[in-house]
Amino acid sequence: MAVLVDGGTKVIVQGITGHQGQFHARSMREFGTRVVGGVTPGKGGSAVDGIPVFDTVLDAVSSTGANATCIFVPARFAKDAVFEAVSAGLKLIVVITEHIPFLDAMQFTTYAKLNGATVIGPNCPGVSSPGYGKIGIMPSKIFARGDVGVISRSGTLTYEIVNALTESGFGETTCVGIGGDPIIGSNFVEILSLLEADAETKRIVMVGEIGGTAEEEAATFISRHVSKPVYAYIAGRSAPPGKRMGHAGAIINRGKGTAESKIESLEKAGVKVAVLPTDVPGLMKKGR
Amino acid sequence: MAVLVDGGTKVIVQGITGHQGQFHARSMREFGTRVVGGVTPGKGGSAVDGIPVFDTVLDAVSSTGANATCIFVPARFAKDAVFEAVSAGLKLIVVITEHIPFLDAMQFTTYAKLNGATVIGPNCPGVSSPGYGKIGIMPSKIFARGDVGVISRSGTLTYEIVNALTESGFGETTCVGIGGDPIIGSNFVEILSLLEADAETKRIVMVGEIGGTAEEEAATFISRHVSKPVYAYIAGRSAPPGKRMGHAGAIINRGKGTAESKIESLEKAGVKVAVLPTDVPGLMKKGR
Amino acid sequence: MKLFEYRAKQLMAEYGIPVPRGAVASRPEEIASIDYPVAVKAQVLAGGRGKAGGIKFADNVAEARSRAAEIIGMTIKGEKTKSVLLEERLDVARELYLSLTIDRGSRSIVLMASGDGGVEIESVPEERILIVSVPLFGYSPFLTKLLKSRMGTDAAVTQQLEDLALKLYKLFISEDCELAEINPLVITRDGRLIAADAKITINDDALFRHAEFSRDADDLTPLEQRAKAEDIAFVQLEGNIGVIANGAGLTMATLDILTINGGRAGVFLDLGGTDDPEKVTAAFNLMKDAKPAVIFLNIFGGITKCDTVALGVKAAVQESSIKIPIVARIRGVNDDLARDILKDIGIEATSDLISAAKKAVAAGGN
Amino acid sequence: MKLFEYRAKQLMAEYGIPVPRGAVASRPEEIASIDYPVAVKAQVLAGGRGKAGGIKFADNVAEARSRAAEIIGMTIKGEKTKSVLLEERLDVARELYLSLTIDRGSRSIVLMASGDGGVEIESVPEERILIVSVPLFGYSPFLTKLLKSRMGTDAAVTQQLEDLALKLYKLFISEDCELAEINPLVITRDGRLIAADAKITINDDALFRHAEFSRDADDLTPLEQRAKAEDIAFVQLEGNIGVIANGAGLTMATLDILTINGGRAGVFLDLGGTDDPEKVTAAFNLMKDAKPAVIFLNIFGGITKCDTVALGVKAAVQESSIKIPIVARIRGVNDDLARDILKDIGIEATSDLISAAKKAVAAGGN
Repeated sequence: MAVLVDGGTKVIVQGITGHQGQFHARSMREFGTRVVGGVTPGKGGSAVDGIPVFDTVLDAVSSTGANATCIFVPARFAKDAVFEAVSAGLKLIVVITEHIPFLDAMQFTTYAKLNGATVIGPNCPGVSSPGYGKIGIMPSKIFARGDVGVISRSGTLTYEIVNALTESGFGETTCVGIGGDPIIGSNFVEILSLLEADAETKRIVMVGEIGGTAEEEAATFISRHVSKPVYAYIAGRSAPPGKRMGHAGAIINRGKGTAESKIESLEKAGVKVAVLPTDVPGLMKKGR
Repeated sequence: MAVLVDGGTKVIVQGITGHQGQFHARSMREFGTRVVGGVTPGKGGSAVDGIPVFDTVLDAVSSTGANATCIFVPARFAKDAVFEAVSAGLKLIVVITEHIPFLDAMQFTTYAKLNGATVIGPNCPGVSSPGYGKIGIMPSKIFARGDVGVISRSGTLTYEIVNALTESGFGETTCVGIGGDPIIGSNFVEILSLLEADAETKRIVMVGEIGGTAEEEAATFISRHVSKPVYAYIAGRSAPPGKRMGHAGAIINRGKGTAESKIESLEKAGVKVAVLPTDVPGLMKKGR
Repeated sequence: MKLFEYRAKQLMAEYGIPVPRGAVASRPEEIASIDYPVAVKAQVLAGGRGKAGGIKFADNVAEARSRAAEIIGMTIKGEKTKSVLLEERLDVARELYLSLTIDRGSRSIVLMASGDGGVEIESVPEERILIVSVPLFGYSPFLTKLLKSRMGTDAAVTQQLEDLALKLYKLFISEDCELAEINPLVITRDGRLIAADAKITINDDALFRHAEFSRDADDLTPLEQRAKAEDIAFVQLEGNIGVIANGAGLTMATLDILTINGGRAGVFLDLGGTDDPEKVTAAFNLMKDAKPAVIFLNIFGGITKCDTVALGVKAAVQESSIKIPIVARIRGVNDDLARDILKDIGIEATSDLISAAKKAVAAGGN
Repeated sequence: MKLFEYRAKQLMAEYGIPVPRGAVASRPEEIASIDYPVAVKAQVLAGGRGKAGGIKFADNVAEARSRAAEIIGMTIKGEKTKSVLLEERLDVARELYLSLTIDRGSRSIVLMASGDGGVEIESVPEERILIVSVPLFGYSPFLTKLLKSRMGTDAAVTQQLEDLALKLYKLFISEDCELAEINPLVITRDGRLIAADAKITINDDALFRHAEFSRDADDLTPLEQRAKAEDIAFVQLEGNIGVIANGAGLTMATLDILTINGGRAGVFLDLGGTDDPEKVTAAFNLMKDAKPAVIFLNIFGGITKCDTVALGVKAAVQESSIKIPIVARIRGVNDDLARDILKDIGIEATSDLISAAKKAVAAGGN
C-alpha cells in the first residue's frame, strides 16, 4: 500500500482552468491518478481535457464522489478554497499555492484539523505514490515503485534525492512534500506516523532544512515511535543567522533552527544523516 | 479500571474559594478524589481545607502536577477559565457552571478539542468513578463500585436511576453527566467509545432526553461499534413541541428531537429502552 | 428570548440589512399618514398568524386604522396581540429563505438557505435546502457561491446576497443569537433584496451582554416573569397537575410518568440544584397562582437536601395558606427528616415514585 | 518586512499603545524646537545599535543637531543610517519585555513576556520568560493574570498592561505581523507603561492587504528590490561565488556543497519553479550586477525544464555580454537539449553535482 494517495483516492483540482491547474491535472492523470473533476466558479458545466468542471466543491463532490483536492488558486483566495474543501467533506487537501499569509494558513490548517481533514502544504509539491497516483506538481519520471517513504520540506531538492534513489535501484511507496512555510498543515511527525504504520514502507528518508524545530520534534518522535530505519539530509548548514533562505520557513532566528541542532537530534535518535544530498542512496545501501 | 477519572487523576478546582467550589472540593476529597489544588485569582498562597490555592492554573499545574480541573466560576468567566485550563495543558476539564452563552461554549469546546483536551459539560453534574474519585457535584452516597457505565444528559434523574441500580445490587464503573445544554464538550458517542473500550464496564446505561439528535447519533454508533448491552431511558415523551423543558437543550424544534424518534433509533440499534426511569434495573436483571 | 418581528427588523436595519419601510402601533389612533399600500401585521411570537387572520391589507390611513383595530387584541394561538406593524407592500418577484442558527452536532453556526421561501422551511424538500457550517473564523466567500448555486440568483442579486449574509452573520455573533431567520427574503421586481419577515431569538444566557433587550421581555406571561426573577424554570402546559421537581431531567420524567398514568401536567416547575428553602417557598407561591388542581412534589435529594425542601414547603403552606392538595414523593439525602416536617403540616410523603404519581393523577380528577 | 523603529511606533500609537513623544529627522537641520532631554536614535534595522554608537543623548536643539549629524550616515552592521528618531528620555523605574509572534508548532500566535526587559530576550533564563499561546478566538483575560504573575506588576500597572496587550494583539492581527516586540516596555517612576523600543515585522506574503507599507521598503538593497520585482529569491552573503538554482532547498544544498568543498557563496538566487526563459535572463542580469567571481548554475529540471533555463542563460550571455565565468550543472527534464544550447555559447555543463561544485570553487579562486 501507500499513504495518503492510494487506490481509493479520487481527486478534484481547485483552479483547474488556470495555466498551472490545467497542466498538472493532465500530468496527474498521466501518472495514473483518478482526477474526477475540477472547480472554477462560473465555469461549471464546461470541461478541461475531458475532466468535468464545477462551480463549487460541493457540486464536484456530490457528482463525482471525490475525497481529495489539489489547490492551485491564487494566494489571496487560498484560505477560502480550503474552507470550501473542508466544508464539502474532503479529507485530503493538498495546497500547492505559495505566498499565503501566515494568518490565513493558521486559520485554514486549524479549521481542517477540527474537521478531521489532512492538509499537505501550503507551498508544497504535493504527494506521490508511484503505482497509485500523485496529487501536486512533482515530476512523474523520477519515481519508481519501491519500499522507501520520503518526507520533505523542499521541492527540487527532493526530486534530486528521489532521482538519485531511483537511479540507485530504490523506489518509493509515497513521497510527501510537506512544504517550506512556517505554518503547514502536516509536519514530519504526522507523516512519519503514517509511514511507520504502512506495511509496504521499509525505510524512510527525511529531507529537512534550517528553521523551526520540526526536525527536532521528528527526532523525538522517531526515537519513541519509529522502528524503521530513517535516513536524513538537512539543507542549510552554511546559512547565516537572520537571513531567510528562499523558503519563508528557512531562517535561523534567535539561535533556533540551526542545521547543527537538527543533525545532532536526529543522530541521537538513530537516524543516519547524509552530509551531501547525493550521499543518501549510499547510506541506504550500507544499511541494507 | 474506569474511564476519565481513575487512579492517575489529580484535580484542581477553579473557583475553589466560592461557596460551591469549597463545598464540592471537600465532597470530592471525601469520595477519594486527589484534589491537589484550587485556583482563585488574588488568593494564591492561601488554602481551603488544607488544599493549596493558586493565582493561576499554570501555577497550580506546575506545583501539583494536576491533570484535570473542575470549573465552578460564574458563567461570564467560564470561557476564560476553560481557555486557561487548556492553555496550562490540562486534558480533562469538567465545567459545572450553568447558563453559559452558546457562543462561549462553542469557543471553549472548540479550543479544547484542537488541543486534545476533553471537556465534560457545561451545565453538567460531572464524572464519578466509585473507588477512584469524582469530579463534580454528584451525591457520593448513591454510588457503588460495579460494572455498569452510565452516561446521561441529566442530573437528578441520573441520581434517581443510579440509586435504583445500586439498590438493586448493581454498581458503576464510571457515571458521566454530559450536561443538558445544546453545545457540550463531549457527546454520547465520545463517552460510549470510552466505555466500550473499558474492560471493567460490562453494560451501559444511557439517560437521554428530548432535543437535538445526540441520541440518534448514539444509536448509529452503538449499532456499529458497541458490543456491550446498552439500556436507555429517554425523558420528555410528553413534552409539547416548541417548549424548552428546563434544560436549554431540551426542546422539540422543527419536528426534530422527539422522544419517539430517539426511542425508535435506539431500539433499532438493539438498545433496551425503559418506559419509566425506575424500570432500568429490572430490564438489566432480565438481560443478565 | 424571541423578539417581535418589528424589533427583529429594527435590529436588522441597525446592521444595514434592507427591511420594508414600516411603523409599529399599539393603538389604531397612533397610525398617522400613510402614502403607500400597507400590510397590517399582528405582532405576536406564535407562527401561522396569517392563517389566523393576523395579517390584513390597507390602502389608506382610515383602512389601516380599522384593520389595526380588528387585529389588536386578537388572540393568536393563545397569545394576545398587543401591537401591529404597518409595512409597505412589496412588489415581489421571488421569495427566498435564509437563516443562521446554532448546530449542536458540529458545534458551529449553520447557514440555511433555499430558493423556496415564504413557506415553513420544514415543508421544503431537504434536497432543496442548503445547510452548511460557517467556518469558525467567520463568513467566507465560498458560502456566497453555495447560496448562488442553491438559489439560482443572478450576479446583481448575488452581490446583495453576500452583503446581506455577511451582515446577518455579524448580527448573529454580536447579538448572541440562537436563530436569525429571514423568511421570505424577497427579491422585488426592481431587483432589490429585502427581508420581508424576520425572526430573531436571543440566547437567554447571553442577555447579560445585551442590556438593551430587557425591555423586550414581553413574550413572557406574568407568571413566567416572576419565575425568571426567582431563577426557577417554569413551563406552562395544558393539564391540571402542577409539578414541582428538582432538575430538568427529573421534572420531564415526572411529566412522562403522570402522562403514562393518565394524568396531564399543567405547570412544570424546576427548582434546579437549590439548597435555599426560600426558593422552594417562592416556587410554591408561584404554583399557587398558577392554580392547578393538585401539586405534585417530586424530589430526589442530593445537592438539594430533602429537609431543606420540606422547610420551604412548610413556610409556603403556612404563610400563604395554600389550599391546593399536595402529593409529595421525597427520596434521597435527609428524606426521613423531610417526611417528618411535611407530616407536621398534614402532608403524607411517600418514597415510591410510581404510586405517588398515581395518587396525584387521582387527586387531579383524571 | 521589518519596520524601522519610528514607523513601528507610529503604528503602535495608531492602535493606542503609549509610546514616547518623538520626531524623526533625516537631516540635522530638520530638528526644530526641543524642550525636553532627548535620546537621538539611529533608525536602522540591525540590532545592537546602542553598542555601535547609534544612540546618543542631547539636552537642547544644538546638541541634538550635532548628535544627529554624527549618527546620520553611520554604518551599523553594514547598514547605512538614513535617519534618526529624537525621543523624550523616560524616567525609568522598571524595564519589561513583551512580544507577540507566530508559533509554528502550535500554529498559533504566541505571547512572550518577561519581567527582565531591556536586554536581548535570548539572554534571559527560560524560566523567567512566559511563553503562552493566545487562544484562536483572541486575547482572553487569563493572559493578563499570567503576565501579572510573571512580571510581578501591581494592580494599576496590570490594568495598563492588559489594555496594552489587547491593543498589541489587535495590531498584530490587523496588520498581519510576524513579530511585534516591545523591549523594553518601560514602567516610569510615575507609574505609566510606555513602549520604549518597538520592533515590528510585517508578513511579506500579506502585504497585498497593506498597501500603506509599500513606501517602507527601505530595508532592501537596490539589488534585493530588483529581485523582488522579478519574483526571484535573492540573498546577499559574504563569499565570491554567485549561485543560481531552482528551488529553495536545492539552493541551500548547493551552498552547503560549496562550503564543504572550501568555497563560499556570495549571492544566492532562487529561480523557483519557473518555466519562463525571461526570468532566467533577469536572474543572470541581476547576478552580473552582484559581481561574483564565478556564477554557479545548478538546475534539477522537473517543472522547470532544463532547456528553458539554457535558453534564458543564452539570451543573458548574448544580450548583456556577461564576462563572469559560468559553471553549470544541469540534470533532469530535457538536460541533453540544455547542454547542447549551453555548448553553443561556450559553457560545458556537467551532470554531476559534486564535481561541478568543485570546479566552481576552483574558478572562484578559493
